[in-house]
Amino acid sequence: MANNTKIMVENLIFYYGNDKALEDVSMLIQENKITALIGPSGCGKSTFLRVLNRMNDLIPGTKLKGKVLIDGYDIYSNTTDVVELRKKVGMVFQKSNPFPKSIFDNVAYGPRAHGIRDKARLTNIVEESLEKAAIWDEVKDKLKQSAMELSGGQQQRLCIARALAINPEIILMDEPASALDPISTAKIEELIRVLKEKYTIVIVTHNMQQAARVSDYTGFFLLGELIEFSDTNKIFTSPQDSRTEDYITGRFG
Amino acid sequence: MANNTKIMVENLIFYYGNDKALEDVSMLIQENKITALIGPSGCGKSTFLRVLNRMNDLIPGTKLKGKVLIDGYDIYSNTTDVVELRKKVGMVFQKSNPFPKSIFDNVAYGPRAHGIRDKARLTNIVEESLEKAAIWDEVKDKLKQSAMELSGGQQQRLCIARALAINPEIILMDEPASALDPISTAKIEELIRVLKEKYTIVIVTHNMQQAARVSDYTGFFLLGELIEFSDTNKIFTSPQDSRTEDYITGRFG
Amino acid sequence: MISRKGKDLLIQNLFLFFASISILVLFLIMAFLFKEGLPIIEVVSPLRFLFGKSWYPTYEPPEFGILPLIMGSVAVTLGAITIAIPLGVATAIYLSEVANLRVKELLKPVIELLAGVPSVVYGFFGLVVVAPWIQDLFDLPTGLTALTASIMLGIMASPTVISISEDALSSVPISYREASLALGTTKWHTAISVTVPAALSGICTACILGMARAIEETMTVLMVAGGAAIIPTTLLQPVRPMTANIIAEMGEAVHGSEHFHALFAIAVVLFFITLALNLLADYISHRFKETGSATL
Amino acid sequence: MKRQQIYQQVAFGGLRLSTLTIISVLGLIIWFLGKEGVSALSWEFLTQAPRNGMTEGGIFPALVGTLCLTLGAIIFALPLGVFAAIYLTEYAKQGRLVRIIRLGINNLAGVPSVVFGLFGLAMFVEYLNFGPSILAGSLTLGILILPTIIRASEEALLAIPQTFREASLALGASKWHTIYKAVLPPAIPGILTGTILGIGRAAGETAPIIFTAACFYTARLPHSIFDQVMALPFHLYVLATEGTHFEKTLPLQYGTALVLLGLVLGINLIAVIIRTRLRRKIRW
Amino acid sequence: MERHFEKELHALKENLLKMGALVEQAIANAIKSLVERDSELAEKTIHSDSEIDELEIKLEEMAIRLLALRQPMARDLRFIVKGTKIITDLERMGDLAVNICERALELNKEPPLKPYIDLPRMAEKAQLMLKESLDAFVREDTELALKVCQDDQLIDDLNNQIFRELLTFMLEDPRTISRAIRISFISKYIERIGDHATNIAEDVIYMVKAKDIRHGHTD
Amino acid sequence: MERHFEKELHALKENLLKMGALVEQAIANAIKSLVERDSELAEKTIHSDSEIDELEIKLEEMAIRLLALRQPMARDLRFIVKGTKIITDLERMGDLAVNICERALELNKEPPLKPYIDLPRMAEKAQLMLKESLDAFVREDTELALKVCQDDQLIDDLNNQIFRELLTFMLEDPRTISRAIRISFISKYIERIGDHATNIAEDVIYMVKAKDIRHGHTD
Ligand SMILES: Nc1ncnc2c1ncn2[C@@H]1O[C@H](COP(=O)(O)OP(=O)(O)OP(=O)(O)O)[C@@H](O)[C@H]1O
Ligand SMILES: Nc1ncnc2c1ncn2[C@@H]1O[C@H](COP(=O)(O)OP(=O)(O)OP(=O)(O)O)[C@@H](O)[C@H]1O
Ligand SMILES: [Mg+2]
Ligand SMILES: [Mg+2]
Ligand SMILES: O=P([O-])([O-])[O-]
Repeated sequence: MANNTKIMVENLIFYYGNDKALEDVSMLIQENKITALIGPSGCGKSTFLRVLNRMNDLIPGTKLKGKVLIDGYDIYSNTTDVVELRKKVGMVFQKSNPFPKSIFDNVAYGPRAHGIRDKARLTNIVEESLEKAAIWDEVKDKLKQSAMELSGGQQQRLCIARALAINPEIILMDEPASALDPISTAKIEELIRVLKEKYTIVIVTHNMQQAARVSDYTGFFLLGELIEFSDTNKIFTSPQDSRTEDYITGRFG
Repeated sequence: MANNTKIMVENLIFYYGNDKALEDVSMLIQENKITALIGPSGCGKSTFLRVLNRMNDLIPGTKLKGKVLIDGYDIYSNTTDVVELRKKVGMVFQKSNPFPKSIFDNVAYGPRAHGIRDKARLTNIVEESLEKAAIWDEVKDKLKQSAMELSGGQQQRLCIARALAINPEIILMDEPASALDPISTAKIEELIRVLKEKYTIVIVTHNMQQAARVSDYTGFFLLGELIEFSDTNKIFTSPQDSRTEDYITGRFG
Repeated sequence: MISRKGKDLLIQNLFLFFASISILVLFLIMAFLFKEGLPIIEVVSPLRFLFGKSWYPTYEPPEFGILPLIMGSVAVTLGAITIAIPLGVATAIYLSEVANLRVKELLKPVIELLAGVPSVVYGFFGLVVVAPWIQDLFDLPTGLTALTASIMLGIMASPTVISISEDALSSVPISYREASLALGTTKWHTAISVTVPAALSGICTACILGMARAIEETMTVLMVAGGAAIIPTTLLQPVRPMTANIIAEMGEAVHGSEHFHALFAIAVVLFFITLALNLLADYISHRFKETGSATL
Repeated sequence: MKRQQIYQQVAFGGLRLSTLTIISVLGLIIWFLGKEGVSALSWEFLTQAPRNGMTEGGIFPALVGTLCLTLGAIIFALPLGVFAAIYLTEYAKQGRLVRIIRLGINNLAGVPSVVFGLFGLAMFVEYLNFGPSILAGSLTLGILILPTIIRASEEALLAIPQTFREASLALGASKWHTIYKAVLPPAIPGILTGTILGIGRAAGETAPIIFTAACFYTARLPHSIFDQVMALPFHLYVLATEGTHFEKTLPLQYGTALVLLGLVLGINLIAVIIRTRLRRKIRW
Repeated sequence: MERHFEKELHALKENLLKMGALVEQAIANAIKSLVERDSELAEKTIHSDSEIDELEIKLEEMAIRLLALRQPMARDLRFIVKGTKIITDLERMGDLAVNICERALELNKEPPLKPYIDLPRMAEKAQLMLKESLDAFVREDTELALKVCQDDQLIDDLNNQIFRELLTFMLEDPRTISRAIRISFISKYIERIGDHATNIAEDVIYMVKAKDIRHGHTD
Repeated sequence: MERHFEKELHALKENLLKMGALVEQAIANAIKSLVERDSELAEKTIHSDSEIDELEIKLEEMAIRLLALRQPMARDLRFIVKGTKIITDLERMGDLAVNICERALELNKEPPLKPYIDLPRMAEKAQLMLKESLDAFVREDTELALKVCQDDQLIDDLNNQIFRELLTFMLEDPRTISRAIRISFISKYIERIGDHATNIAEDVIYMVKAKDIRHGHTD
């Protein structure tokens, strides 16, 4: 598989009101790879992630400079259709947040919103997405049951299935396993690793071990700056920047 | 330092209503050591911990068989004064839960409840406790400020200070760092390690690495049973039970 | 000095004492209602009482059929909720989903304040402003009609509906909205397919409580509904809802008379209607609780 | 996709319109009463008794009466309500019984106020033989707002995170100390809000006092709690529905309505302000 | 689905075995080049040592990556740490095979001293030990590993025997000295190969039983 | 306050240095027992090897415990992994010192062959290399480590020179054969000691630069 740049971030600066949350960040995110973002609390990981599907639009008073290109198109240009963008760039949140609907309706939510009404086609999409999210076997007999009755780990995989159902190309995950027990976490991590064959994945985590385990590339943020970005292997065995080294060896702060 | 048994649990069985949550658990907890309890979600770690200071009394319909001796006294005998017991066995919770009062009043809460009114003495206790909890330097200039304005990690250390202020002998901690970022976590862990010189500490964590890092002894629970209890070193390098090995090497479930 | 344990026990019993008093008082109310209301059964069968078409308590022999009163209440209440529910729910959705934070923070407390306006003031307003206006508009002999009462009650009940619905909508976790938007949907789609369904039980509760507010309202209907104890065929007729009837006649009813008991019996009926509505609201809010929706 | 955007525009337009309607109607009522009533307001109006068969003069006795009744209701209901709430949430064993009691209380909060009036009449006026009086009226109003206060206090107490109780108990504090020092302080705003809303309700109620406390007219101020009094809401009702001098007393009616409205809204406003103030200070 | 980590562990194991096979082959070829006086083979064997060296580096990097990225514990950890030791042993055995080849090249330039009998036997034994130690490693078979440890004595005995024999040769005919010394070196190399196989076997026992048996340690 | 982990890392380092010092001493004593024909010292040195062996086990356990309990990353991880390798090297050097002593004991039973000149020089060089490699390790000094790697050539040369010299001896007088062979073994042992020091130096370079320089690898 050739290494293609899927997302290109150039000199990104981001403000909340007058507070600079990101400072001149440039990053190339590769297609079909897992890119992990690590760093201490408040360093701007989530902000960066949410810039990529313009979820930050929801917060009033934010300002952005620089460029974010996905497949070469500037997603912050005036002509960008945000709704289309978000169909292409799925997102999974820190706390699993299934809708209080049946498992089926949760996964079918996106496709339905985009106008798919045909029952057979929906069923197909739901089944496929649940399978991709490695949760089909656990729920296939209770698709009509409320999603709220699933365990935390299952809920999170359901949310991944829901994101997959709109057939995105990129999946953003903001600490998808931080609220889970180790066993569910292991399952999610395994799943993420499988998903990269079809999707480009960007994952925020404050668990360095997790970044080490799942990702191909890792970026280390500090106070809104991208300090180091490279091969995960390299970051964790021989980082170039001493601040990265300090952080991953636990000598920081 | 001689190894003295501080807490002795013998054939403990615990029920929530009709559900058995702990099954014939026996454990000797050493004085001035850190004992970590690990295991998958729902295995009874928190239940066991709360048995030790009778916080489970608050839940109606629970039943307990077996013996729990602290310093040789049966804490479940009819003559036990629960309030006295809890003065001796402090507790720190998973989510930091300072009272919505000033930092000073938070720490002074326990001593005041036990009848200490003398301002100078209270000030003394507060200062000492905050120092022991390694947070004095950060808050000494704002003792009157609300505790809710502290960061998560600071709040948790404040809660530890609050527990220390009643001068307990044993400190129970239920996942004290699970809601914190890695840097705050490291600070709490370092603190725990320092505290063991004066206190006997029992800590529940579902982070195996954390158990490995901080504790002297580790107990592995599974479905309410204590599968293995020994030297932390031993548990993590050469566990005796294959279920322990499976769990800590991530092959479980 | 008493021991700490003793002190704790003493305080606990003190609380028990006060709690018992207030609960006792509250149950006394029901006891009294039934004691004074039930004797009417000796005069008229419950069915005749409920479904009798004439209410002539002072005739000889008196007639105690409260159907006209019930129908009066029903007419006024239905009228009120057709105004209060659509407007109230729409406003609640606007406040929680569309309005920006500043507007919301301004309007929400204002609307809650208005929920406290005394009913006699609404009655007064209805009497001096709305009734003449209705009279002119429809060219009626009197402006004091079921419609006038409906309008006033509708206005009165809408703050209740708005306030409780908005609470329900706001307490739908923000994460649902984020999840929906992140799937590439519009705000409106998100509102109707995620937020409102999630808050549905809260909204239903709001509507039921709004309706209860209309049914139990006394002074307003007494002042603007017209007071005729007939079964209405249009909203433009005067009506005499149950509450208005009780208060209007209680002054004249001789203590211990059949009339007196009949009025208490109406109160019992009202009590059961409110009970039913409250149970319904309770049921709805419990029923959907685990789906994360907001309730009272 | 463009179609979705259009749907959204149309729908939002509808929502805006509804809000505008509601707000303007409610605004209209207040503006109207204000406009008409403000001309009647004067120092004399507030400090003098009605004269001339209540066609002239002020509303002083009614104002005093309302204050007496409200105060009496609070003195009776506040301690009872708060204590009952504390018992129910903190001490009582949570089970079927408490649930039934809670349901009963909830239900009474929704019972028509006229029913309370009937109860007051039967219980205090007749059975206990207080006659129509401040005492009977206060007790009736007190009972009327008791469910409101219990419910608001209970909600405030239940909203206190369980962790506060656990933290306090784990520090070896006794149960009472825990309630007094750890649970009650943060619950105060909620309890206070409920109480103040109750006060507003008591001040504005008419039906319960018609049979239990209010009289058409008395120029004299009450001397004891067994006196009958005038009350603002009843005064307004009487003026507005007494056909004979309706036109003549219209300014008085507007004035009374405005004073009553101002009194009740003022009380409620205090509740809102206190709540937002304290909420901001005490956060968890 | 199989865990990713296990796949990586598996890959490490596979590569270790591959390295083991290469080393075995190198030893066999070295002895063959000596016995059959095949200098070409010796050259080739020396040359192909770079493959083993590269594997060593690759494997060590794999192990470090696993340690850094996967935070292994317990058995997995012991496997990886002991793995890195085994890698070093194997690499060293590869070097010893090269040394044998070098001596063989030198010896092949001179007339044969005597037919080799004990030396090939010894080499065979050493190869067997290597093979068995790796088998024990793969199968986590402590009994086999123990056998390897015991077999080492045999090799030591053979080495001594060869040395004594060579001494006799030298004393009898000083012209044989330089050849005999070279042969004694080869014997020594093989003995060292046996030692390294023993190291591996000891590591296997530690890995499985989490017990150190080196230096006669028992508890 | 200093991090607990760093204390443990420090303890590991200290113990490694202690082990290095013991090995250095053992080598010095071995050579001394040879040169001064002091069999008692040789016996003592052989005996004290068990101390080194115990340290090896202890250090390896420390390293494994650190890996299991602290999940070190980056520099720390390289330090510990390379530490375990260095331990093995040191232990092996200790064994080689014992081997020298064994040969010395045998030689001391016979008349001296000739005064030792190159051998002590070589041994001194090897000791220096060990010392310097450990210094480099402690100070994370790659330049010093590189020097050690270069110095190895010197030892190799001396070894060859000694071997040629001994060959002459043997050819001249076959009675010296068994002694000469023993001495050549000792020379070989010292050469190996130098090799192990070089290994340590290479490990230091890898540890500091995260770059493998073994087998002439560069990228
Ligand atoms: N909605 C917001 N309004 C204002 N400032 C914000 C907002 N969200 C985040 N920030 C600020 O921006 C900075 C970066 O926040 P961000 O949430 O991206 O951090 P993070 O790296 O995701 O941290 P964490 O690990 O705690 O989630 C922080 O200083 C934070 O206080
Ligand atoms: N209050 C309760 N009432 C009834 N069952 C309970 C209660 N608390 C816990 N349990 C049950 O007891 C078992 C043990 O629970 P416990 O909270 O001790 O687990 P845990 O090991 O602490 O898990 P976690 O890591 O998720 O905190 C679980 O099966 C749980 O469902
Ligand atoms: Mg974040
Ligand atoms: Mg728990
Ligand atoms: O004042 P009321 O609610 O009884 O009309």
